[in-house]
Amino acid sequence: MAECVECGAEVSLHDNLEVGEIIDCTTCGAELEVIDVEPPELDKAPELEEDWGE
Amino acid sequence: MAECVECGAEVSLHDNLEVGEIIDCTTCGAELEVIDVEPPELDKAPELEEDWGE
Amino acid sequence: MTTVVKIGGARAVDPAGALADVARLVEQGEQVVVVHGGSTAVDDTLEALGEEPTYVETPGGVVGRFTDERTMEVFEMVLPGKLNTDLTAGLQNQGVDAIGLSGVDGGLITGRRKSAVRVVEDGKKKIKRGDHSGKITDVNADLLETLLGDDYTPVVTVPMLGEEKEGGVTPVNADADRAAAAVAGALDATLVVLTDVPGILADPDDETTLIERADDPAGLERIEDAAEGFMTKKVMAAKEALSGGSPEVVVADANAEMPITDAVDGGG
Amino acid sequence: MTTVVKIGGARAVDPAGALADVARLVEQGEQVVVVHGGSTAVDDTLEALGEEPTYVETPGGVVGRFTDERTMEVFEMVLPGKLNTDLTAGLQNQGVDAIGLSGVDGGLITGRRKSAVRVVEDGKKKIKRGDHSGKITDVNADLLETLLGDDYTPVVTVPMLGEEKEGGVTPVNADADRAAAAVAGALDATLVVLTDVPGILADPDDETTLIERADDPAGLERIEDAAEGFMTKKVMAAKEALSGGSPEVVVADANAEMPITDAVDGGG
Ligand SMILES: [Zn+2]
Ligand SMILES: [Zn+2]
Repeated sequence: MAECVECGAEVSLHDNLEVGEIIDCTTCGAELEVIDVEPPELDKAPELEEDWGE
Repeated sequence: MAECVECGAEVSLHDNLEVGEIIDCTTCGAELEVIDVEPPELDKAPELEEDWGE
Repeated sequence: MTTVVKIGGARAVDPAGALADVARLVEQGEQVVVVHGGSTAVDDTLEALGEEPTYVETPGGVVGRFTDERTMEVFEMVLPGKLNTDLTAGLQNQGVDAIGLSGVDGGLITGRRKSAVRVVEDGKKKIKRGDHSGKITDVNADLLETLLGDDYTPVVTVPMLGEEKEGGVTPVNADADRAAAAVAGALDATLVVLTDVPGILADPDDETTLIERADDPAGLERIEDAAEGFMTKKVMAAKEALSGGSPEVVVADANAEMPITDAVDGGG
Repeated sequence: MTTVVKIGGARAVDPAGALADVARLVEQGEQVVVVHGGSTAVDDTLEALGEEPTYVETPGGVVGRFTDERTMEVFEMVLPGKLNTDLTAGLQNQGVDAIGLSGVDGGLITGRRKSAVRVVEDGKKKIKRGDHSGKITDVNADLLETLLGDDYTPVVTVPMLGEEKEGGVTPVNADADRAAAAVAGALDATLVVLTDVPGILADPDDETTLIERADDPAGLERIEDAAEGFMTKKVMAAKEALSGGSPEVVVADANAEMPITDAVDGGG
């Protein structure tokens, strides 16, 4: 379990959590990025434009 | 044996002749490049400046 | 009039005919800027070095290269290194006074670096950090105009110069079609995109439905509806060129005999 | 006054201090052209690709690289590719509007291609063909002067553009010290050669016998007598710069804090 940085609600986390994974907060719908796994730490996932290179 | 392209003298060739090798004509002193080995063919070796790159 | 010609990189499009055509145009007094990519050659070199190219899928379904630090090194080796040098020498062999530049040189193509991308891996959404890519916002048109004015033919490639959020700049990956579009827009130049398909087919199964040129966003919309797969990238680039100031964008068959001359003359 | 600064390539000389010093000079309104090599990085990349660098010994005892077609490709990847792009971006990080060029670009450094070399192998004299090297005879000073006049700082490297006997041109290897000398001569510029040794010692075992600068062939002769090994190449280059039009050549310690400023100011 971890806390949503947007609404403060508890967010349930599945096993095999990976750094970088995006978890949706089921309470407020915020997209949360897994910053660390031991212990689990979440932050607001950045908005990123879809783009590409060569 | 092959013929010197400069003076026409016979030039004696050693075994294991390689393409690119330079042979001196013992008669006139010309530097002769081995152009082919079977059969042996000689040509005047080009003058080349000593130079280098990176 | 200035013409920006986007040619393929290594494998996809043999540039020999294109280079001869550039030489013909330059001979006639036309100002030409050549822009090239070379993604497949980057992959070939990565593999020759025993490394695996990394491709990621975005949530929107676009598959693109993830350019980590090592990939950026190889990118520099292949694009401004081997391909740009060979194309520049190839043009000089045709009597064109070509001058190779990457987007880094003189800040030719600049914009924000993007170091993180959203990807989908094993069905999971993720933020992947350490990417070296960027979004083009500026082109140093003065530099190109000075060189064109002195009768040089610039041969331009990526990387572009990426501005870091915390200040500083670094070479980053950008799509060569969009780089060509940005250059064409900045120079108010016609953009000719050479590909190995002869344009865009309104009906992909019917070659007689070829749509080849657009000179306004409305004409482009027709093409956009027809474009599929990798062609959507070309259409995106075309849109950027037109909105940037290009009077016309032509997608032309690189394997035609005089692909650029035909495209500029309005033939097809 | 224009200053041409020759810096090392990859491993030998860490260019960080040098780049900061270039930035300082440019900031003060000095016109600077940077020239770099990078032979060791070429060898590293050849090895990473599973290939062996080829060195040959000439009848005169000089050991030099034999640049076959594949080596030329890797040469392009490493010098105008990776090293030049990184140095250019590195200078831009210091606020310098740097623009990377190889000798191929705009015919910046041209001369006859040499495709054959005389070598000694297993005690035998041989002609080895297929070399990609060249002898510098011309520098496009106009191009450099235009860029300098527009406040760009050119970052120049090899290959040069080699003219084939049967016509046509191709990128070929040339010594970067001599390229720097040719550029300095063509611009009537002071040449500062940075190395990891602080100059030339009249007595190699006595650091107090340092000879560091020459402004005429006579002064150079003193240095020439003292120079040994790889330094003879630097002296050759210095001679070419002076006879080409440079007012002064300084060989300076790359590891000094302000190596170029010190050299230009006449310090040591
Ligand atoms: Zn929430
Ligand atoms: Zn003879």
